[in-house]
Amino acid sequence: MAQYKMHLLVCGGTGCRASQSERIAGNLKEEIKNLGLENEAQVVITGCFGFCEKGPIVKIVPDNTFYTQVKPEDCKEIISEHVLKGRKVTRLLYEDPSTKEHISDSKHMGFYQKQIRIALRNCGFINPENIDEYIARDGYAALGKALTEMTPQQVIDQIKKSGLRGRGGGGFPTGLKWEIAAGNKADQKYVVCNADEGDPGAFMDRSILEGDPHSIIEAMAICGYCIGATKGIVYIRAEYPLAIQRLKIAARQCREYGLLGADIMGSGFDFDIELRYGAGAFVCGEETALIHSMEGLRGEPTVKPPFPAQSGYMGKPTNVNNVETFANVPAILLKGAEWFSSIGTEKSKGTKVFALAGKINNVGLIEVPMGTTLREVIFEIGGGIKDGKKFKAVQTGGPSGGCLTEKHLDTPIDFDNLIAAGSMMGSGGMIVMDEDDCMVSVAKFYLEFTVDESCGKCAPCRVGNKRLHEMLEKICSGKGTIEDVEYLKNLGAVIKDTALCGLGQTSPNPVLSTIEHFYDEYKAHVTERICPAGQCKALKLYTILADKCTGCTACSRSCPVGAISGEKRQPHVIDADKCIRCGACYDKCKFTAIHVQ
Amino acid sequence: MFNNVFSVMEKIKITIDKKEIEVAKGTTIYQAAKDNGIHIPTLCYLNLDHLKIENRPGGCRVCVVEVEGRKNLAPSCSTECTNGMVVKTHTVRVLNARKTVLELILSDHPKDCLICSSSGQCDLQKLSQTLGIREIHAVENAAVSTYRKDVSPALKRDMDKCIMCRRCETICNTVQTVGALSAINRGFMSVVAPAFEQDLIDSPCTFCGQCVAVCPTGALTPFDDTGRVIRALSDPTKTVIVQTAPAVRAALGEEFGMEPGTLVTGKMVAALRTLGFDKVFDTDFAADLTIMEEGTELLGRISKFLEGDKNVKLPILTSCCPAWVNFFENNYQDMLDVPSTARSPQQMFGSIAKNYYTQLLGIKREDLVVVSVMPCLAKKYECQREEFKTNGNPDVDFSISTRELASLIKAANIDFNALEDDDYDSPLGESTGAAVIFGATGGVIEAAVRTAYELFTKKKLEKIDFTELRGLEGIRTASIDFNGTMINIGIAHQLGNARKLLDGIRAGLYNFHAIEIMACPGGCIGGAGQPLHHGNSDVIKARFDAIYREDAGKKIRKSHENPYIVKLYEEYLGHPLSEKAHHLLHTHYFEKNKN
Amino acid sequence: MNKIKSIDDLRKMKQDLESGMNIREKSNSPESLVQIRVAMATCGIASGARTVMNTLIEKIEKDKVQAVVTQGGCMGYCYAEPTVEVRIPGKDPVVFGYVDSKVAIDIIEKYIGKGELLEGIIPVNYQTINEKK
Amino acid sequence: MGAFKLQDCHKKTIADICTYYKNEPGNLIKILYSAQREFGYLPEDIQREVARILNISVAKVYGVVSFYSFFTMTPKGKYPISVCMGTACYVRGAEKVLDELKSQLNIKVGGVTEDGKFSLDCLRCVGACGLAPVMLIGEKVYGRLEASKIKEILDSYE
Repeated sequence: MAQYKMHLLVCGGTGCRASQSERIAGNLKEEIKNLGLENEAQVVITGCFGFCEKGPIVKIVPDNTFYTQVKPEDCKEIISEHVLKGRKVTRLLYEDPSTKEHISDSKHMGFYQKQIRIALRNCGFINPENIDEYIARDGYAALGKALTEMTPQQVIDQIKKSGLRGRGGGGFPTGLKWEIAAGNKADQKYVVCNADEGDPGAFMDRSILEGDPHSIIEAMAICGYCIGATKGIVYIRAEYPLAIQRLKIAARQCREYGLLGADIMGSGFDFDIELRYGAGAFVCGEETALIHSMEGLRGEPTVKPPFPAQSGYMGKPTNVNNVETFANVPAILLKGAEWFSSIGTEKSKGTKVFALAGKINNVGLIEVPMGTTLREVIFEIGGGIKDGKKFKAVQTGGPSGGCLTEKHLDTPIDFDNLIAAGSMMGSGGMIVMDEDDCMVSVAKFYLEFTVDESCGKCAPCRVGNKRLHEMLEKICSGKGTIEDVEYLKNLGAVIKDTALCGLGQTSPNPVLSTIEHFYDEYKAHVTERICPAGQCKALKLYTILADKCTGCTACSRSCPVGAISGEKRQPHVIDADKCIRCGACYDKCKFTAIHVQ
Repeated sequence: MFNNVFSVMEKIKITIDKKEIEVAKGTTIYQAAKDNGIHIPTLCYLNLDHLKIENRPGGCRVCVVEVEGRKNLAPSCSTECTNGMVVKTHTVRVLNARKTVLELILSDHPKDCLICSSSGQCDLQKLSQTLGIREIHAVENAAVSTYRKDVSPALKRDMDKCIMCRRCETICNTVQTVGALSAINRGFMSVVAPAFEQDLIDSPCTFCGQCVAVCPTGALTPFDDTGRVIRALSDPTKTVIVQTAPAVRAALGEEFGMEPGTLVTGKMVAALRTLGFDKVFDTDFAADLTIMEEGTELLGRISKFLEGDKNVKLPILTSCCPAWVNFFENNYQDMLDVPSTARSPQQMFGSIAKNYYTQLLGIKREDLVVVSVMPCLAKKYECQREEFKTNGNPDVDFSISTRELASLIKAANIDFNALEDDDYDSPLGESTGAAVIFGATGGVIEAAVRTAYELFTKKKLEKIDFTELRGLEGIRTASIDFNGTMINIGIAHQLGNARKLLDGIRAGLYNFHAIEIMACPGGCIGGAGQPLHHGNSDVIKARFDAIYREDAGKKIRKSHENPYIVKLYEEYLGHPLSEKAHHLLHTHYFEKNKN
Repeated sequence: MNKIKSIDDLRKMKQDLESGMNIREKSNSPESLVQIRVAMATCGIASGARTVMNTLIEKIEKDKVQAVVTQGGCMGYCYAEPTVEVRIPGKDPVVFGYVDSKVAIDIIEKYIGKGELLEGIIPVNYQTINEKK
Repeated sequence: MGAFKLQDCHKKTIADICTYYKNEPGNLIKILYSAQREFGYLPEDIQREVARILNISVAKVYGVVSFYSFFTMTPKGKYPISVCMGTACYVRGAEKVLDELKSQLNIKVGGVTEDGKFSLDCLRCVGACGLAPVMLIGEKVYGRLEASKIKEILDSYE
């Protein structure tokens, strides 16, 4: 590898690419060339840095300068000032929202301070399309160690000892899963990587595949070695073109190096991977549904047992793990189970990646030790609530999870605590809501998703979620009754109790948890007929404040249904019966005379 | 070895509803409960154990039970018992869940029970009654899933009534391998339907109707021809005659509360006469005729084969079953010259009636209405095929099912159970035991063997019962000694088994001389026009046994000994496979290409 | 393409490759490393700072010194350019003036390597814009 | 939209795709994926042809096509618009963006404008949550959207 004095790491994740990071990389290279610095500075396109809020990101090492929201036009200045003259471009540095000071080194940013990166260790650090960079960071050393120094059982024991649990949502102990699959005899077995990430608002799997595809390939090979499988399949969303491309490149490089294929590292172990595309069905995150989808069938789940470890893909023992789970594996083997289990809480070891989104200052991907509190995540790493609003709730676990409130802020996050609080880890989506968010609407949003994504196989999920959604709609449109809320509770409980697969068994969680934690808000909707957050259109009451109204008639002219009347230069009035709550008058009024309740 | 036997026998103890019971390892909670008199309701689960047909999607969630130590309720149909398991099938939690789930299903189901063609037969209706559903919690104007309706000659689809039990899908794909139906769409709009929700007539559907036979609601129902029959009966210008298929007599009694397997031949004839049919004839007569034609065709092919003729097509395949004909026309275009060209008994009867019997009566064919009572829905399609019409007038005008006949009898205020036995009319009402067994799988080939043996060997059969050809196994094979020449016979019922045999023949794996194929499980006795078995295959077994009882009781048990058949050839047809016989009793097959 | 046929192949490959990544690895934990900062403003470059920096980087690689070389802006000692600031963990930073390739090597061998003091140290009493706290 | 008529060249394309995937029914989804990329959508005739080549029932093929939201039986507009309806986008106002698109284009979700220029769909998280709310026109991502920006964006497409 050539020696450069300076590396310019440009984020090539989907988010930053959407903001022209490719052009930025191109411009940087161009400018370097213009100034004849080709032998000194190198531009590297990496995976996601996580700090998507401030993307596109350009990080310069060795001095660890972290430039945010870089535009293609900024490249010239970065090269001529920073690279050539060593002067940082202050205006592109991150500004601490509280102190308003520019922070140059990402190490000193609140966003990164509490993070420990294991699964994301290479994201934003290496060029994911260059296997050499991965190998330089001890890549494939874990596989080599497993193949040459350890028996499959020893590897499984290490994983078991590390306490690693499935990161896809369920939290099943990974080592135990491998052991079961290893114990079932068959002529062919399969290792499947579940990359059909579907939680709306979660993108950690995509980021790992885009930023560090080799770690997944390496871990799948290790798993194959453990359970006795020679074939690996990555089931990946077709909507992730970049991740697919990077995986393909990585696999090709592995084959060229002999890290996939026959007799890997002279150990006699054969392994290779192929890709299968998920075609847009959230339920395929459920492993039996995923397997059917891989077989070219409708992605419907089947009753377990039999578990995939007994009879999975093509009826053969199959081990399915999620991307993030796999990403932890090489690190565990290299650094040891003790190291891994020293991080985290008693029953949840290691770290967890969360996709922080919603009404929060620092939207992005973060990795924190299990046991970090919600407060630390939201207020320290996340930088608090956007626009200085008040925190209201945080939704974890996507459509399967629930909403947590202020009283949960100091709960250490781990699998069991979240379940105890009525939510769940899920794949790690974390959506922050502020005072403007109506919790009934939020529940409705999730149910709409579940209704869309239900496979339709079992009655409780197929019809029950539809009915939940209809009832929430009724409440949001101001026609609900307190009995409806009670019925929601019963119906939700029955769906949880009777649905066939994980999707249906958790789909009522957003409703049940919001009813539990925000009962008053539901009550306000059905008894007082108001939406405290002012989100539910039908429950808004528009009135004109007579003291502010100048009688300019802008509102009455904008009203599509003629609900506003009044004389010129006299205060106007809104006929609440005619009003369709479109908000047109509100937008038009220059005198803030329209009052919304 | 001993170990294996022992492990199969391994027993475990469980407690269901405070009752301690012992079950074999591997038993499901549902089965264990059922074996001990606890009937857990279900809508999707179907187990026809005599026929090895199972549908277990675990989708309706009605059979859920409480299992101690388990977080959520367990579907009893697909949860195996484990040692020491404690199961409760009717706690408040279970009953609430079961009722709520049923309410959900009903909330997306039309409520026209009063006028639904499955009313009184509907498993969903019955369960709603059992659980005492009196109201359905849902918002006003709650969404319902609606779909394109489809009426084919044999059956009707009203998928608004589908509850996604997937029984039809399993039957159509796994059992029959027809592939006309599949689950389509997703979530609330998911339903079982042909591709693109097209009409069945444009799909590869064979009209076997087995989907109808297992549908727990009114989503899939037979096409109803009773109105047309009543109109014909009341038309003074028409002579209306009826033929009854062999399997009908073994099942019709069930519609009147009789034990499955009760033979009601005499009562049925009496009822038909009371209904006003001018003549009551028996399809069995035509079955004997079929044996004469098909048996002769078989012997011809075998003789040529034994003489070394390389062009002869063997094995010969039976062609009585209209669903089977539809199946091979669509799937085995390369083998269309393999099946016997003999028409089915229904069509032979129609042809003889419209051509020969009209002569006897001296009336025009347009003035004779031939009605058939069949255990079958595909017969409705068959009698409308163009090749069985003369100048647009069909040989068989209407084909009604066993269940339709029952409803006609009920509507005519006939006390079926009190009827005196009556006899068929002559000449088309006389038949042999060989014809009766057409109703069960293996029966056609056994009847053919009885005749072919005597014609081939010129010897009298010592033992008429070929028990080696009987049974409910899906595929059976036997070799019959024709006085030193071994004749290899294959038998399959259910089209999936037929496909296995046919694919084997196509690949050159077998050397059968003759193969009998029936589309429905158990043969015609399990036909889709029969009284519904509601998932209990004991019913089919009982009909099966009844058919052979009827045969054993017949004086004449070989088709070629039927005196009226002999007479028909003497007076009218000449000899089997004569030109006239060819014209009236044989057919040809068409290439269809539906997928 | 060179196939990796054994674990030793892999290890050797890693060794060959890791120097290229060193600069990034080191930036991961700069606190624990010796930080060498070369003033690279116009004045610095004009007086040969770039050559000095290259020398420093090569020397570090060669001797496998746990140090990271970064560039900084003008430190305000234009009279003494090229200037180099060295910050050893736990010690106060020291600034060297009039650094050329020879001095650069001495800084690494003697000051960093053996802890010997060298000539040319500029008394420190400064803050740079970037460091302002 | 005229009914799609299967030509010999189309048949060859489909056959090539199926051959590439070894004519295995297990690869159905990959085959459909490739076919859709080739033809833009999956009309009846294409599904029938795939079923015929793989020797499976067309009901099964349709069962799969109608199950996965990725597959479509109607052609998309020249510029397919997809609005992200992930949670992050939702709480940052994706619905308003969608409403604006619906009224600007005068079509419903899943529809195509009369001139065939735009089609409108929703999709699950594209993972650009930092830019929420987000929409895609073709492959191009538009982030930090506001309803007021929509007209300008649409106008930029000829």
